[in-house]
Amino acid sequence: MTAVSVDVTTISRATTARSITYREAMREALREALRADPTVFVMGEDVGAYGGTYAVTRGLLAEFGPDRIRDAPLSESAFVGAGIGAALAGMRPIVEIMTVNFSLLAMDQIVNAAAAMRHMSGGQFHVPLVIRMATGAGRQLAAQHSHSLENWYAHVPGLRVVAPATIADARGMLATALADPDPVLIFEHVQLYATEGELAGGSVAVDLDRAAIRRSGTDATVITYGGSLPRALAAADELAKAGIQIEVIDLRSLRPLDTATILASVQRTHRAVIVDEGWKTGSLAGEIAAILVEQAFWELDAPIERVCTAEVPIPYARHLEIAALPKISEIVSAVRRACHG
Amino acid sequence: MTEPLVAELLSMLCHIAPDIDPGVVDPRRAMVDQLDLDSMDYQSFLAAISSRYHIEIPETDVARLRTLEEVASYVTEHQAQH
Amino acid sequence: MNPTRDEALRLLGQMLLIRRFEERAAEDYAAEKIRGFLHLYIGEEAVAVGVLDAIGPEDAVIATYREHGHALARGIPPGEIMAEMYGRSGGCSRGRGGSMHLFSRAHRFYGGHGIVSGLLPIATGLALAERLRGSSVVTVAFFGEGAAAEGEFHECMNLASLWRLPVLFVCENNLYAMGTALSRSHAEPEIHKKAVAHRIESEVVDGMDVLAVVEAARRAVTAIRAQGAPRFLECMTYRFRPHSMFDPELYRERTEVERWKQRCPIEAFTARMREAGVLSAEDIAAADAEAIATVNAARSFAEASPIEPVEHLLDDVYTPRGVA
Amino acid sequence: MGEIRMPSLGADMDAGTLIEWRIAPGDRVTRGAIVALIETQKATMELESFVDGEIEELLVEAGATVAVGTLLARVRAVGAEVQVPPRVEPAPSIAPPIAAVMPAQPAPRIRSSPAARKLARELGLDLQTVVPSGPHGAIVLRDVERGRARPVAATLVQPPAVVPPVVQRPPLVAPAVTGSVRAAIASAMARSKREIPHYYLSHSISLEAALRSLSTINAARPIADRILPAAVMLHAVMRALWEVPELNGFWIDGAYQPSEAVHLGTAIALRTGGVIAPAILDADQQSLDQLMSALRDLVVRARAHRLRASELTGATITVTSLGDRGCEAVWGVINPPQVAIIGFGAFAERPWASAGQVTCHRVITATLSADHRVTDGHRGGRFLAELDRILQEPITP
Repeated sequence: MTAVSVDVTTISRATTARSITYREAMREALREALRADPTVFVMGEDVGAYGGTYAVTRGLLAEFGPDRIRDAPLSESAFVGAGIGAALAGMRPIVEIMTVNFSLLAMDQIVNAAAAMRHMSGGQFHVPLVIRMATGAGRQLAAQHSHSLENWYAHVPGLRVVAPATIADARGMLATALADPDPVLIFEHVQLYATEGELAGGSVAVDLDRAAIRRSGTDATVITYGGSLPRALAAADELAKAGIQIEVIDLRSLRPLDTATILASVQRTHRAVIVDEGWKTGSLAGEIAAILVEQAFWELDAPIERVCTAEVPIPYARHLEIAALPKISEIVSAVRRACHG
Repeated sequence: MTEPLVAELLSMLCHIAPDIDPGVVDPRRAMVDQLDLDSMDYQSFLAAISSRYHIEIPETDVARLRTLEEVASYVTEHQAQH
Repeated sequence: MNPTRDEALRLLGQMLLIRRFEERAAEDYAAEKIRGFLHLYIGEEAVAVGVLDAIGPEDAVIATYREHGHALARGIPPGEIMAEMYGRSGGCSRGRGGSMHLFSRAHRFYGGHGIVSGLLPIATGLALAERLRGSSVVTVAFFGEGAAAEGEFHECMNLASLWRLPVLFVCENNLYAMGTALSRSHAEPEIHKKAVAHRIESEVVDGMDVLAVVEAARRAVTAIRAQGAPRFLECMTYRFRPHSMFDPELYRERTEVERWKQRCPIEAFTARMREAGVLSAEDIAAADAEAIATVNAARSFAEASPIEPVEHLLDDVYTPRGVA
Repeated sequence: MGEIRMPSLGADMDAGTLIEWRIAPGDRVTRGAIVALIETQKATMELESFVDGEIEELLVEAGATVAVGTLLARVRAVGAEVQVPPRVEPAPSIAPPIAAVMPAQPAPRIRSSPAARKLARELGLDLQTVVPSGPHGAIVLRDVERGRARPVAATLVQPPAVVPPVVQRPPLVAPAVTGSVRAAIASAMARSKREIPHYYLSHSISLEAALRSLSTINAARPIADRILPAAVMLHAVMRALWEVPELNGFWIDGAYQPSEAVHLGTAIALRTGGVIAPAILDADQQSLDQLMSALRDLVVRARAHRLRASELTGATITVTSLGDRGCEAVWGVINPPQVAIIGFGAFAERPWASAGQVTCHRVITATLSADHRVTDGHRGGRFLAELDRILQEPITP
């Protein structure tokens, strides 16, 4: 697969470090993009007057007006497809879908049109479309608002799939995505919106071609992304108390995968644990495991471990939901197994 | 009459203890001393005999089976009983 | 409409080109030069030719998988279309699309789409871009009446009407969604009424009459440019050929097909033009000869076109660095 | 045709210095010929070739210090006129060289992690020589790393020169080269005596109860299922180790490393000379019956030179028993890097005073030689006392 790398114009403003939420970082990124490029517009259900299901777009309508902060009727296929059409015609739409579960209503447009357009037109048309959507569980939203289906899209050539897991990535990834000439899907984990952290300066362009090593370690590599990153880091803290140092890789881009970073890390640690909120069967974790077996087989000193969501539609009840999702303790146990003890 | 049987027993012994030289075995000398067999070798040898000739060798009989000839006689005797 | 001789020759030439092109395509399909699905437009030529006669090169066009006619009428070189169907490097989609996915950036022809109704949201978006830009460009979307049963159809009618988008929805009502008759798939068989329900001004036109189609399309396009709102044109038409080359046509009577063939848009047009003294028999023969010559040249072009090197297999999945 | 590599000659040898080459490119060498002098941290050793051929290229200059496993020289096949090594005649009086026997045996499948396999390949280490510690008995990376640091048994095709500094080196080759094996045993044992501060304890134990119990059990069994006193002793040792586990482990790089697994080395004398102490792996997981089966299997295979190399080097503690030879007691020399060896003499009838009465008992002398760096006499005595206690219990097969 040809990984696309785009020259990213860094829009950096010298501001001092401040505390900001993931949600605010996203909003800042949107505002910056809207200000910088008149062809950028935001479209989606309740992005305008309501302020966004997850309040990401709150306040933007007042600044940019209803043409550019465009409330769409409940017709995912139509407005996602409209985003594709507008992108084909030279605009830079940012389409927001409330959750990945709803995106299934637009999957035809994303997979059959956006992803395929460039190829089936022999390279004549490309679709510079950004689609943002919430993903993941943890808010007791049950079986139709909680799933992590990003892997379904990561399966599709022609799409780029990213998952900002940190405040800085939430702030920086949008600009990189907008600079990409091909469709980019941004998956924002619902558990991350309220997370708060220090952000130095303004937007720092994120290199979507590279996974990030969020913590260095020598005993095992934990590969994760998005909403599972904080859990992996918490597990790392716990394991460190027991003298086990894990390396935590935040994939950032789910397609294409930064295979080189994953392989280099596992070559150092010889053990891999993959944490993925998707269901294990047919998961991204499975894909990464396969890559490791194909390309790092001789480096492995233990079976690859996967920590994924239980094979069940996400239940409503709090304790059941917790039971279904990957837990810090499971990551710890998986790492311990990988370390033979 | 026991000659072929002795040869066969010797061959079984060599299978269990391949590092002995069958050419120097005196069938009238006690095997343990002569061949440097240890208790395990010896038990394995008697177990093989028990299995091959379908005879029981009670614990109490083991002490009197010291030479190849004694073993051969024992086998002949007990086979005849069947 | 009373066309001039030039106008008449233009419309006739395009319809004949489509007819002869597709006849040879069917032949080439039988000879295995064309594979995959091949959906022929024969019988429906007046719709594409009539509607596309009403727009300019700046306007955008998007169509279904039965789009050879639209691509030809839009002016995409026939050789490139045939080469595409042959799967050759010289094809208008470089052999990636085939019959169902003809594209041309130069002609603002946004393809051939294989998912029924899937082109409608894209058409809506193409129009949205023009709305946001404030241009007078019109987007024309061709689709069959089968698409009107899809949810996407209604989403798009709603969206285009709500946002007053400059799009002309052209429903080619050929009475069958593959093998399912209109009456068996639509509670409301008058498709334009569905658009009306979304407050889109609609018109029904005889799709076998190219002049009627031209007139209706011109009216619609003018209205769209003036009012900045979508229009809906339901063209009653009929395909003379099976749905695709695999179709044994169990769902319709031969006699029905023969009855519609009596209304062949080309024959009807030539008869009328001769009657009106606009075109002579020689004109018509010459136009046909020219169409045949063009198709032959297209086939030669396609035949001579190289195949894509397999090393290029992964091209155009993503935009290479530094492009766009 | 062949290679000469820096061998591992000691428990803590990671590298060796090539002092001088005794051969030059173009020289013909035969198996067993001395080709170089190498120096380790402990001693200067002769390096033997274990291939026949002609020296093609010397890859390391004299004076260089290189890692164990480094290729030192290449040996190519000599011309057709050169006599190929004679096939060993299957003369019944000579034990077939193990190198000739082993290839006929399908190599047992070794469970190991890919990374362990890769490192072993890079180090030129035979995985059969590595003691597993991973799940399901798998060899994992750390085992290979330990194997590199620990005495590595000669792989089945390795030369006599690459001998483990363990006393129970098997005669892997024909008796013709036993001399060098003998020398290696001598050197290793000398090292043991030089480096390990042994202390020795002995204790007389009545076996009367145990042997009677055993007779009862055996009387009801066909001969093939009977339990030998040797197995009873091993089982008792294994159980006594639960009480004093520090005797089970290694002294490596100046530090004690306990071993969780108990791989019980069992000295077996070979009639062709020498002694080997293959290990009953995971002895602590086994019942008496299982241990007996394992011992029987081990002895039979030892006789047939069909031991797995992991058994040859895997022992975490050794038991030597000279009872069959009639010796009263044996004071073992610790097999480095192990830290203890237990000896049993012959059991013999002795007057036995107990509760004011003298009766006739079958008595055995158990001894313990242990590394004073790891344990002291008090703990050692605890072990022998525990052994005694266990042997007074009725036997449970």
